[in-house]
Amino acid sequence: MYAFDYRRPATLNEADLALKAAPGAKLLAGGQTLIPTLKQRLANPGVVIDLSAIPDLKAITRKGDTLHIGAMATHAEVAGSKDVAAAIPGLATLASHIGDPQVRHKGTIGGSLANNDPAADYPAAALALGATMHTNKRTLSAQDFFQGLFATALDDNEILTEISFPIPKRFAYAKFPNPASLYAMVGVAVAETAGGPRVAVTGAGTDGVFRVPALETALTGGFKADALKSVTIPTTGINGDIHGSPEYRAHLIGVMARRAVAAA
Amino acid sequence: MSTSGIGQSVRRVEDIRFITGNGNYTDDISRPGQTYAFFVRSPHAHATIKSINTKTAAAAPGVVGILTGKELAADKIGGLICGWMIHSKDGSPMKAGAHPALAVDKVRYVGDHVAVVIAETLNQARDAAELVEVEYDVHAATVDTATAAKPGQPQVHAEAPNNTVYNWHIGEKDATDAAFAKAAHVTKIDLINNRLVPNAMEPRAAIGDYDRGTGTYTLFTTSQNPHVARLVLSAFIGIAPENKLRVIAPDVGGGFGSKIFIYAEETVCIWASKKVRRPVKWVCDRTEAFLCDAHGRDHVTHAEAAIDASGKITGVRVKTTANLGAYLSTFASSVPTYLYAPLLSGQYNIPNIYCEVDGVYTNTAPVDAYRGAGRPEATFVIERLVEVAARELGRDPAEFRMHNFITTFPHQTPVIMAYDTGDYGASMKMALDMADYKGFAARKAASAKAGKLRGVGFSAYIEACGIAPSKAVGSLGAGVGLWESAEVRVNPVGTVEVLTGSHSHGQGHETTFAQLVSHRLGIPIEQVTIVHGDTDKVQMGMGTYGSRSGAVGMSAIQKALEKVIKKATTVAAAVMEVPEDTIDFNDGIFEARGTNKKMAFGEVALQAYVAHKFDSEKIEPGLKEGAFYDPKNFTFPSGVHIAEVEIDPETGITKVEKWTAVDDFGTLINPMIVEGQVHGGIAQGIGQAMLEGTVYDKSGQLVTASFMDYCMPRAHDLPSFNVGMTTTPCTTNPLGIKGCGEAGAIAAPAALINAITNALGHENIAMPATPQAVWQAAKSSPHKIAAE
Amino acid sequence: MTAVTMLVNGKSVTADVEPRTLLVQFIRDHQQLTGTHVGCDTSQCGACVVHVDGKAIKSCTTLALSCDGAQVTTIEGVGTETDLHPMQAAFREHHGLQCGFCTPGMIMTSIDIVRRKGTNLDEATIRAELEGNICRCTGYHNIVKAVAAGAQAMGATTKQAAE
Amino acid sequence: MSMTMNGEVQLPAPRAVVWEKLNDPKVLAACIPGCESLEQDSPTEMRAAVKVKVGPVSARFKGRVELQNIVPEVSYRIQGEGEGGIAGFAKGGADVRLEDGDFGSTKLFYDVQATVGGKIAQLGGRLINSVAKKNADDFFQNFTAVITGDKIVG
Repeated sequence: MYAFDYRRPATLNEADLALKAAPGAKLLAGGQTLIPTLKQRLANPGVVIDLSAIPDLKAITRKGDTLHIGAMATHAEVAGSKDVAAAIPGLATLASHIGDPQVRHKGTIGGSLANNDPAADYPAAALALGATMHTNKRTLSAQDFFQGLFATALDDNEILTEISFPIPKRFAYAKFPNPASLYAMVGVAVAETAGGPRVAVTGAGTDGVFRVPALETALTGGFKADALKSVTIPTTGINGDIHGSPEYRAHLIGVMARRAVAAA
Repeated sequence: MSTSGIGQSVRRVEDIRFITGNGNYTDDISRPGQTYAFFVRSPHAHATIKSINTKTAAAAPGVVGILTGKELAADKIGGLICGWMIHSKDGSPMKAGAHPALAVDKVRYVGDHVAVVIAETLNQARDAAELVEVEYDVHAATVDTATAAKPGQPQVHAEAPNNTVYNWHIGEKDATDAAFAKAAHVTKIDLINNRLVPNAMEPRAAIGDYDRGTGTYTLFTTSQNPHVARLVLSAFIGIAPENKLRVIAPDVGGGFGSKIFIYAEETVCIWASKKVRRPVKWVCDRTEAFLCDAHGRDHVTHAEAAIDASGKITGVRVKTTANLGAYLSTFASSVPTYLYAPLLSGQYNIPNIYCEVDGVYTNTAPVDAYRGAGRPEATFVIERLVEVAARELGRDPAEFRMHNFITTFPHQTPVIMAYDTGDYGASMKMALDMADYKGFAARKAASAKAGKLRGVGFSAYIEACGIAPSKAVGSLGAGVGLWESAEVRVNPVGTVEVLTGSHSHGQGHETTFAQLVSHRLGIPIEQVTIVHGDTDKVQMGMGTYGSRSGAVGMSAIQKALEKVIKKATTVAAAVMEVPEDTIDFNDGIFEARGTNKKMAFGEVALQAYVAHKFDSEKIEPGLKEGAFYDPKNFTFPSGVHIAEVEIDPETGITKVEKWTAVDDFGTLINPMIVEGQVHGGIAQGIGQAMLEGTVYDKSGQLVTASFMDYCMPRAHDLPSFNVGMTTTPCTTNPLGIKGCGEAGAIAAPAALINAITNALGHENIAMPATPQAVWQAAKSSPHKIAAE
Repeated sequence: MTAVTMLVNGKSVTADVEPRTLLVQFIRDHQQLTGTHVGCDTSQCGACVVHVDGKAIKSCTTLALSCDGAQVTTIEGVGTETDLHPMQAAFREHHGLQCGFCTPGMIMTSIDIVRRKGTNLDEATIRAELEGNICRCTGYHNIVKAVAAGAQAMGATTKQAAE
Repeated sequence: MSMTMNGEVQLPAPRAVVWEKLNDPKVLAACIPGCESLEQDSPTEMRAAVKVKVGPVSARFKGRVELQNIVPEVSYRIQGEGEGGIAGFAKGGADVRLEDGDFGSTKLFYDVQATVGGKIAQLGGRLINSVAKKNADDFFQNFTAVITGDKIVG
């Protein structure tokens, strides 16, 4: 790691001030991506602002038809939350399969969404569920929040504070993990929402998480796995690497989508 | 019978320190005033170094020294060596390029060592390393094994035209060709034995420490064979004479071959400790380990079997190209030659075998011995060949194997080996039973109903352990003898220290060796301590690799124990005033036949040291004996592994449903430890067959340089293993031990690929059979899937 | 340099560290507790697992300063050679280790599995829960047995203590 | 690791204009994603500093950019290589070809090849294709914006 200055604000306001005072500073949530990056010396932020001491960013609550999850809630906390299990059980299951148990004790939902890794699990859920992102400045729809590979609508001085999920009729996520890294090689989130079926895919897109209109259309006639059988996913915009060609990933989107619908 | 003797699953002595966090690995050691080394490595696979500018870096905070190949050469520090001379078919010696510990003019693989930065802290060393300016003239790289020797490829070393180190062969070509001419059936296969990265969980590490007062160097390092390291560092690399060089290999966290070799980093650390007048510590990080630890395997092979009308294999013909990497590592040359081709007879009575091996240089990490070393490659060839032949002939693969098994011993193969003993049919029968082979068809049908493809695969492997005798290996080109040493020191109160040349890095020697001593001397295991891994304490020894510590290392201990007992008998006879030949020694008691006189082992030890009761003109005081044991022959462990898999053709995921292993390791000292060795070996073999792929791109960049892309077997990738044993004791060593360390890794890949190809219904899949590869292959499977 | 204070194995310790100090470096280099190991640089092998405030985490992917005020337990704080923790004893009894390098992390993870999943663990659960720990020696066969037995023994101990 | 990609863009300007912009270091600097400086050493040689940011990773590459195989108003190759220090190195180029389009427009065809080495190749395998594609897309998107006047370079 390169040397850096460390701040550990106790309130959101202090964090905001610290960010403003240090352009280029990195926010540290669970650190499960940032710290390995720093260790490899692939980033040199000068200042690291640790959000872990801010008490009010971890709450998980249900308010009517919406589930609110604080940005600093860990994957283990989401996976173990009774409120999540009751409202959107598929989201708890998703959280319980991110990384490994130790990563789940540190990694956070906010960190994952703000990083928008093209193979992370949460972005698919947020997009499929039509979540709303709350920052210390504004609210954003998931559709507007994700802006391609590792890119989000967050400004440099903006802190993601909470994510709210409208509770769907049904939701499930099916992941085909990369056997080595355990990241999603293909992850498909499906939701039957008030606004109709939504399908979002992670791990497979060259430009990050994306929705699949063809699958959504196929599900409008009935939220059944069989409804997806005839849909072929084209390889346009699908990523290829040594673990999976675009053809394989495109095929897996279909398979995982059917499995997710069946599980939902 | 003692509860800690031979054949008992004694719980391990060494575990107490490991489970409480009190192990002492190299990185746990700190020397007063120690500095930290960080290596500047080549980011290019093949380049000429135009200049190295260390000025800015040298001025960085905390920097103690920056050293390059120039300083190394100026100090006349020699290059790293390859200790096994292979001669080509035409009789010419192998063509090896120089291997300096720090590059002088050229770099030849990504990770090659360009300079070392030594600083007060590791962070400072890393900070300064970024300031070292190296100007490269980048060349095209040779990467691909199969085409490396084709004319026109970039040349890795000027000394080896067409990147060819040797064109070696073994066996009778004409006789083998004649067998093929007469064959009723010929089976032909093309195979790739994928390159593997050993990945012992403890990364390599070294601390060099020069004592100016005595002029003595001490090297703490992660070595499987500290004495060999000292020999090479002293006699060939020229650090210091052996008596001024101490090598300590403390607790070592796994080796699997990768810690046999003498690498650049430890060479540089010990040399640099005198240059900077401070201890120098280096700890490898995982990415560096991927780049620079010697890799394993990497063969491209065409193989053929000639089969007569009765289904007997009459000949095997093999042509292999073996990738040796950018430099010849310590034993690299022997692995694809003498450790490989002599095993091509497998468990079968094959009268004619001919094998050619081209060893080639490429711009990749050096390739050397990795668990099994040559023998997994040979087993993969013969067991794929036999399986495919059985399928082509429409015969049951188990029956076809048994039809061709060697049944009488000793058996001389056409490729050097003389198998002393074995009962291959017994292992096969036991394995078939344990695997419920009869029930397979029903299980396959059930899988098919669920839309899955089920397959079963066999591997009837043989291996050769305890490479020996020294005279024979010398005639084949080995630069060292392959005996082992032991010293048994009995203390005055009857406790015992055994100093062994073997080195334990997971094998549990502190337990098994002590069991032997306890068994033979009749003393509790708690009274025995095994000392290893320190050249100042232990006499010259050869270390641990090639499953040799039981068969060779323990035989040396046994030999020393016999000398101790003989001497103790002499002492006891003198003390008890009876003739020596009337004394029996059983369960720790020296007893004079026909009298009521007896002495416990501890009393005799005390008498030997106080020397009050015998004539020290005739009997030397003390009780300590040493032995060097040189084996008469290799040992030949063998066995049968049966893998059963279920493939989801929709995703390509292969689930290993059942694994049955029946092994014949001869005498077992500690069955629990032996089974553990089998488990670990199988896991590595399964890893090779379906998870672990090492990928260099065309420019020679290693793109699987972390656990993010190189898939290590995890708990959820593997089943529990069903392990059984048959026993035919080895006839050529005193304990009847054959060796068990590599068997699993040797047997498993062929069993698994045979199972996967059985499930698929065709042979067209390479290792590693990843989900993507299996998904592809399943698309052309002739098997109809019920659910589709 | 920044001061950091934590409770390590029940003992309050304070040190001045560079902000870039990882928890594992703090444990190994500053506290000389070398039972916690480093086996990779991408947070996958689990050789560095310790408990922070009762939960298993990878100490190679945690800043020491983030643990200011935390309770940290390392393998040295779990049991001693004369008073082994049931999970430690189970690893020995079932030969769940060979070279020993991954073992402290395995044991720390296993204790955490029991905390979360209880003392009756089936094979599938254990294998799934070990995904953050890599062992190159054992093929996991005996580790799985050890974790199951260790969990049972922990249950028995807790029961005993409660009675 | 190496990768290739190709594409075409339709530009609402005649070939001569497009060609002029393709040879203007200020335009190139504005179009190369993350370009921090581009200094001209000769009509065809430039020195560049580029900051590449991929999620948490950010690395500064310094190197040379060269225009080769110049056939005025028809085609050239833009070739670059940069050293990113600890991150490794990147080399790449794009063969660019122009054709007259309808109504005074120009069709621009590109064939991109890129190679990376060092740490980014060792650790970034899963991302390299995506990142390379994104950078190429961004470059030609920016370039289109310059031609259409949506992006002002001055």
